[in-house]
Amino acid sequence: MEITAVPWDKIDIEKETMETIAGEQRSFAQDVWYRFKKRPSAVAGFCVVILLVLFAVFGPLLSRHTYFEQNLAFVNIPPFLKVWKIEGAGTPGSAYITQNLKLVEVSKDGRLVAPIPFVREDISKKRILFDYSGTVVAIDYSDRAQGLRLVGTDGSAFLTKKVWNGTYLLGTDSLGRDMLTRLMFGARISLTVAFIAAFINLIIGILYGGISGYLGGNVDNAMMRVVDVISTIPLTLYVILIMVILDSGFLSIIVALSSVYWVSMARVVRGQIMALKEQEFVLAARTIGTSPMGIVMRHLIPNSLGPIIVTATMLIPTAIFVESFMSFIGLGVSAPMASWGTMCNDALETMKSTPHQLFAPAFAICLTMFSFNFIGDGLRDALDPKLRK
Amino acid sequence: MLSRRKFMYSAAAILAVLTLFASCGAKKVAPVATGKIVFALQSEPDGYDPGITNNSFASPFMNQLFEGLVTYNALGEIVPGNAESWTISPDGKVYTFALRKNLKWSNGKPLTAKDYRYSLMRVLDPKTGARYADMLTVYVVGAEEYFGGKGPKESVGIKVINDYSLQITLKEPAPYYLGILAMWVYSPVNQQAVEASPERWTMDPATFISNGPFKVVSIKMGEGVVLQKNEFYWNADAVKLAEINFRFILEPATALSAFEKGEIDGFREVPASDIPRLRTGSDAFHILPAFGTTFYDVNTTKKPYSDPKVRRALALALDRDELIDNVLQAPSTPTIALVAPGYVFGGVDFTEAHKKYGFSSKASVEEAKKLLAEAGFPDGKGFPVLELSYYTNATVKKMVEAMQQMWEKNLNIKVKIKVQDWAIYYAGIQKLDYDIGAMGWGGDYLHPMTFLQLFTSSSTNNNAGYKNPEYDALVAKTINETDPAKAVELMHQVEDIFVRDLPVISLYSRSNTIMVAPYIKNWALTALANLYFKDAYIEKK
Amino acid sequence: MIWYIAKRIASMFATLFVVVLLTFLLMHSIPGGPFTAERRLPESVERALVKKYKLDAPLHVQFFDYVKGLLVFDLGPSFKYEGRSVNEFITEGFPLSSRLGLMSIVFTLFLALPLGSISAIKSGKWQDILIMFLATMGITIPSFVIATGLMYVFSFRLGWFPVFGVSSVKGYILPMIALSGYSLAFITRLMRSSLLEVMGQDYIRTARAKGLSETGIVLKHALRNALIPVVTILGPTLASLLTGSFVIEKIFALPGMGIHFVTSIANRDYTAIMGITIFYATILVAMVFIVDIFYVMIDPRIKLQ
Amino acid sequence: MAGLLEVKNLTTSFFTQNGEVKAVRDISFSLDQGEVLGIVGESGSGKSVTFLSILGLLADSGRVKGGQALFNGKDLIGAGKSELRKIRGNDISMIFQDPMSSLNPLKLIGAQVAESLEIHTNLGRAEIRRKAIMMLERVRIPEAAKRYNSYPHEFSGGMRQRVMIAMSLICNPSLVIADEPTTALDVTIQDQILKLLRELRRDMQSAIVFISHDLSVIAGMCQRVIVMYGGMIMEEASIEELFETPAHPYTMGLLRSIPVIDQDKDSMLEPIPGSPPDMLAPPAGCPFVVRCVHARSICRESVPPYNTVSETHRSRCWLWSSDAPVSGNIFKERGVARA
Amino acid sequence: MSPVLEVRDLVKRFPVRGPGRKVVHAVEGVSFSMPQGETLGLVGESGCGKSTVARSVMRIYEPTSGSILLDGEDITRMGERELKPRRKKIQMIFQDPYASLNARMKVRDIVAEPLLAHRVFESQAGITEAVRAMLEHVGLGRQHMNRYPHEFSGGQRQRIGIARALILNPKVLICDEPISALDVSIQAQVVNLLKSIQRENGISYLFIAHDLAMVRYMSHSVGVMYLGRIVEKCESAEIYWRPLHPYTKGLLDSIPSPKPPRPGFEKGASIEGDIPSPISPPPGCAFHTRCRYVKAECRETIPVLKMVEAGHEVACHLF
Repeated sequence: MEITAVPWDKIDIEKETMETIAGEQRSFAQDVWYRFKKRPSAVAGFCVVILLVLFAVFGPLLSRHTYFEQNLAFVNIPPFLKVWKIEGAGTPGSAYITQNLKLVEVSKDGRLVAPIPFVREDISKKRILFDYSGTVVAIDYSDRAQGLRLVGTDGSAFLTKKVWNGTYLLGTDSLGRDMLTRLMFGARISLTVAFIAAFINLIIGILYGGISGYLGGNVDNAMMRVVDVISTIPLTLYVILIMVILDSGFLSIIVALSSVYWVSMARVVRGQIMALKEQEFVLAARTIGTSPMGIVMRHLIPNSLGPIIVTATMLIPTAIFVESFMSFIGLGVSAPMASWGTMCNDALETMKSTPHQLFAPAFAICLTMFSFNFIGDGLRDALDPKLRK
Repeated sequence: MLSRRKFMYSAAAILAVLTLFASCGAKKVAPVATGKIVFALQSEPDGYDPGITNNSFASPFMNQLFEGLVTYNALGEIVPGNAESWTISPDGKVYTFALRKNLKWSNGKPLTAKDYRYSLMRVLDPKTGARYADMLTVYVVGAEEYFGGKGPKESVGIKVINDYSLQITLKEPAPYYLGILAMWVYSPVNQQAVEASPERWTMDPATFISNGPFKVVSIKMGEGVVLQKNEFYWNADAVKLAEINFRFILEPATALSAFEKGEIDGFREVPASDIPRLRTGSDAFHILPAFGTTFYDVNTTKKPYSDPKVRRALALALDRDELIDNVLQAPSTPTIALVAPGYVFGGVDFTEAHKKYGFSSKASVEEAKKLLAEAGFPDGKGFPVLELSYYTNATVKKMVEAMQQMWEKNLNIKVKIKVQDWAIYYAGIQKLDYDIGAMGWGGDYLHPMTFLQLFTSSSTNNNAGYKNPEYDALVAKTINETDPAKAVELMHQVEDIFVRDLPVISLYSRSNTIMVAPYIKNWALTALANLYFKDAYIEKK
Repeated sequence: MIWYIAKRIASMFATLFVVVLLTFLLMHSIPGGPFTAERRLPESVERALVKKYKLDAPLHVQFFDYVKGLLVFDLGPSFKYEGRSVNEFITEGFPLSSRLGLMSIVFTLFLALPLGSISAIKSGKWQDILIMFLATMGITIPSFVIATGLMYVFSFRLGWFPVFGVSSVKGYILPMIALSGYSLAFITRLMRSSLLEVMGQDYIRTARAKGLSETGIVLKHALRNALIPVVTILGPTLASLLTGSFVIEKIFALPGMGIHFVTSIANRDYTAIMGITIFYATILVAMVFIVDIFYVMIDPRIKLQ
Repeated sequence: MAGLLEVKNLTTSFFTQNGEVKAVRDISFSLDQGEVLGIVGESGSGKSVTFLSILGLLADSGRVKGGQALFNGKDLIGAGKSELRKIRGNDISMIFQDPMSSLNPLKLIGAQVAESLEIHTNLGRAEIRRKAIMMLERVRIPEAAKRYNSYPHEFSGGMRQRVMIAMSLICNPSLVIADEPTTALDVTIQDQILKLLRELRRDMQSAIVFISHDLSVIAGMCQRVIVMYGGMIMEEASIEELFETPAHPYTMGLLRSIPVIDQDKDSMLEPIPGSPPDMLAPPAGCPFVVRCVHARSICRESVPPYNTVSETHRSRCWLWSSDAPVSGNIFKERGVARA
Repeated sequence: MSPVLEVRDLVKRFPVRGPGRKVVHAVEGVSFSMPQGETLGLVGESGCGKSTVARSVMRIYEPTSGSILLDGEDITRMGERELKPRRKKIQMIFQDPYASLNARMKVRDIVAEPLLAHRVFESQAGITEAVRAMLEHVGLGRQHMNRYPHEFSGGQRQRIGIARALILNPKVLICDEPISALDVSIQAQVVNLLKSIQRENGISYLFIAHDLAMVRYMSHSVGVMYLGRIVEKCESAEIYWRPLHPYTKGLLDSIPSPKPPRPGFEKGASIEGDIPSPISPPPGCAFHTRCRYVKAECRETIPVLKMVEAGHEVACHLF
């Protein structure tokens, strides 16, 4: 090895360099974000939630329809249409047989034009006749094996093809309203309710659990018994009571949701506080003379933030779900407004005949729940102090 | 052009006739006497004691297990039941029944007029808790006093003349009293069984003694009730089904799936959205007229709904065709009047007279607007926000949302929808704490009076707060009218007042839907939703 | 030990008493009574009924009467179902619900424990991703959708199972799966995270250092430790599974007791509401208690104190 | 005689979310049959990781990046999992630091001791039990037969560590790696355990690697010592050489920074300044460079080679390089002086 | 001169959850006094109650009985409000450099917390300046102020803990095993820092450790604790040269020699057996179960601490 004289110079180590901390400075939030980013599923969940919020906020502005405008001529139209190509008439065109056995004219690009006038039903031939611009066409239900067919005057069936609904991208509901637009408005309600409810639960849970955990002993015992009792009494009882006191609407959903679900949050917070309050940094704060309030707010809560945030994230899908149940028994937003949950409930009964009405909001709920679950999982890891350097 | 809906209706009528033909033919073909069927019911009744319950879910049981003095045939006509014949005094107040001589309980013991008196007196005992007690107290002499503890037992107008003769005396003549007599509250109960276990005799097949074509052999809460042919029924020879298994299936979609898979032989209350498909795709599906009307109560004590013009405007602004065809999707007849079709007098249905109201099933927007303007709300200006209440029910929800849009669009008023759980909703309606609320009425007996009496000032079911002495007087006059023809005339006058004042907004007359496997013949579903299997049989598949 | 059990039982009764009191008060403060039915009853009839069921007595008298009955396990007569006692709601409905619940919990554990373990052992691999995806679905998809979907595919389309009822053993299969959905998914996830945590413990490294195979490590060392958190949530899970589910029982037309949770409230069947709630609460505290005792069996460190 | 274990250029890293932690960097050493080798170093110096790497017991994020570990001539780094498993617990066994967490809390003591025998021998149940009880007796557990059926939480810390020792010795391994076996114990208990180990050593043929951060613990146990710092071997010497003529500034600092019991109270201790290196981004040259009072420019640039001090003594310090100037060089000046 | 801190007959018992009203006898009658500017060392094995003494003195635990006099004032039963101003005089540093700093706070905020709690400064600038000066004092710079604790090494973190304790300029500093979690090469940094601070400020230390050598080196006088009691107390030089209590002797013998043993030389016999549980301490002298010189008397009577020679107290029936 070639070694010159220079390398043997003595070097002075300065105090500064010895105490240098390597690496860029990262705040707590940056650190969490840094680790959160490393989970693709969590980032995907986060992106989906952002998209959902954008969808809820800006979607309706782009829509041609409103959430309340009914078109009773076009009820229960699915997003995919099986259209029959009418030929031999003066103007050839295509038509769609609706769920309640009506005929709707459909343009080439799948837009719904107008209902085709009904003429009469021929019960002996098992046909329902319609007048398509002068030509008689009929829905034929004589052959059970083949199901419904659209036939011309000669009794032969027209050809069919599948088209995407050009007027209502996700079809219509049972009152002929645009599913897509309703879905966007539903997102506003569901997400708002969920966020607010989660937030209120967070506050109540932190306060209750914090007090219970910090004080400990008999106070804690008593407070936890209350929590036990609350989680034993059926939810429906409270909900009906709240419905009576408050009238249905936004406020009552939130009150109802907040009155029950803080319980799990309180348990989590209490557990965290109990574990943390014997930690040395808390003892240190006590010996310094920091007030109990300061200890809770500055030391205990920030350090139990991980599980708290994860629980709150998981509360959001629960809230969306429970909201649908409450809407059903009458606590929800008033019609024609609808949340995803109410849309699901409305479609439940007609699931067999109009599955698209259930599918769209159910998919939206599942997607949201999935996203929040993934975000929750991601946050759990990102906030886990064990994984910190 | 015949509207589709009306067509459906006639189709249903044809079906009913066909059913009748089938029953005629039945006598020639020897039926299978050992048939067993499984029939699904949507809900469990709150009880099986005919003296106590008024629950419509009890109807299938009451109709198979008990038979009163009179009963219905497949066409919905009143025919002799336990009574062979009867006479009515000229003043229309005294009914004397001649009971059949071969009446027996399902345990083989004889059934006599004494049993009838015991059963009816039991209904009048407040301790029994009979929900239908008013079906006696309103009509039978001395009954109200006795029930209220103010009169002696002896003065109640129910008298046993001998074992086979029973006499009932009414306060006033009621031309439709036979219809009331056909209600199950007038069915006999077995004194021995009841007194041995007053609360629970219907809970155990061993003590559940009945007198109808069938008897109970098994009863399981939440699951179902199994009936078997009652060999002691006076007309047991005509009963061809050996067993009926009534199963409770709360979810209509489940019942439909079970039916389509052949696990059950029939069920009531077909899901509306499946009706178009079933109508064209299944020969088990039947639509039959029902003696019921769906209407929306209007709070006539509250401004501006106290103004008949406002009520009329609201009634006319609705497009009933759209509501029925596209929203409800169940075949029904649009109406503005109260009485549902089904009561036929002199070969003419009572509702034929509705034509004179010149009512259109489409919305009459211009007229409605005009009326609203006359009431002081030109173009809806100044009209308060209308609160449209309903109870938790998916179908009603669709209806009110559609109505909301129609009113808002056609009358330019604001409508707010309010939903509540039934118990709260109904309590609010009764307290007149509402604007407009979903309601309806299914007839107790096949006579227009079951509807027309609703809106007298004293009616407990007059939830509209409607008080009109003219109306009350005419109803009273009708009750006292012994001549049926005159009574019909009077009733038309009553309904004229109704249509003039419109205390409620009628939407449509209902229909009953039922799925019954095609191999089951000769069953009957009357307009009062009484389901009878006493003549049914199974044709070999 | 005895001292502990006695203390626990005492606190169980205290909790139950508060539940009884609160439910009673809540129930009486919501409008609508048990006699609000399809049509309005004539006043005289309603008065007679109120008298018959002693609803005209002052509230505290009603409450103490109720508690007196409770002490001899008499939950009173149903106000809605003529002739039924609330005890009957339970004796008629609970056997089926509990049978189904037991099957569900067995099914759940039978699947969730291996699936969660596989997921943990194959952490980050495709098996883990697949299982966790399914488990997340199980949590997110509501039970009515699962139930209806199962019924449509396996009963309606394929005809493998009856659409409704439990007249044969086959009838239990679909309700059992639908009922298990959520807990299956939840316990799978819990098992995974718990096993992952255990696998990082020092004693697992000790076992590895002994030359034990990975399978041996999981089976002999990790599994029992990982089960502890699972056991914790088993109490409430058991209680809710055993007492039945409204949705599942409604969809599969099962005469269980889950249905009463909702219908009794809609009916304002006061005694039924009380009875069902108390029964559930009792099962819940009992299950939690049993699970605590079970705890001692798997974890020698815990002494009942 | 061929070495029992020969480690060549072993390099191990952990891949964490924050980057690669170079825990062990290119270390080589060997161990003879029956020898007792001490490994000294601070936390994070890579002393435990070295042996976990050899036995394939690294956590999921750890990976051996290169090198060999020849055990009786067979390379353990490249060995298959099942091959390694046969060796672990049988030929090479480990004693871990924390006897509380290293014992399965839900399994009986006896079962845990017997487990190695179950894995590696075909003995019958009764025989295994008998041997396990014998082993427990050998580590001085009173009433061993009775205590066989106890759970770890019923034992005190010292007893638990005895159980760990019993576990590691039951298959008569040719190498025992004791990873800080007394760190978690009180002084009096530590003394008992050390005594026990010394006694057992006399009857056993096993070689022992004794890992500790405490030089005085090593002093009483080992024949040879390796000093590690920043994932590297800094110095390797016989025990006497290390204490008498430490040949690395780090070792020297270490010896000077702890008070002896009869330390003069008014004298200040001489701490090593600064903090241990961040193993995510260790210095390019000698890992000790930033804290070394004798550092030269070259120390910053390149890693020093192993320099021979004596036959049994090598040091990884540039100052021992043949090219290193004598003037101002503590080692050479001293060496000159001694010579 | 009166002592800055005096502890008299301190007793602390913790109830054990469960039946039988069992208690942990953590501290059973500990007395000592600390003169200004000196260090009292407390040494003992885990579970001997030394940390409980520290925490009781700090009033983290409520003493069961006994009294604590700070600067002549009895603070044993003072309420938190009353106590707060006195807390400025007595501060504490903790064992675990990781657990004792709030991971969610920046170093500046951690060190500033006592200033905020006692409203020492009105302005933020004043606080920042005080924190900067204090950090410099413990060898950390301005560039560290906005960092989070997890970015520091154990030694640095312990210095942050010292900065926090010293910023109120206390008279007494309780050091509860301040170095036992640190690496060997770092321990000396902290010890030297503490020593130099004492030299400058005349602060008194209660220095708690299990390392007898370190305690002796740090302290002016040393107390040896065993199962909640001080069994020997003397000047720190004495403890090594003339240990009297059998336990102290055993402890000294247990310390591994920092030099390799000469061949054939076996260390003196150390203490056999385990430390008894503080829930049911043995009757009489707690050490009798492990003592080589046990007499009948030892099993029955608890020996009291008595002055055997000038400045040397011991609690043993042998004396």
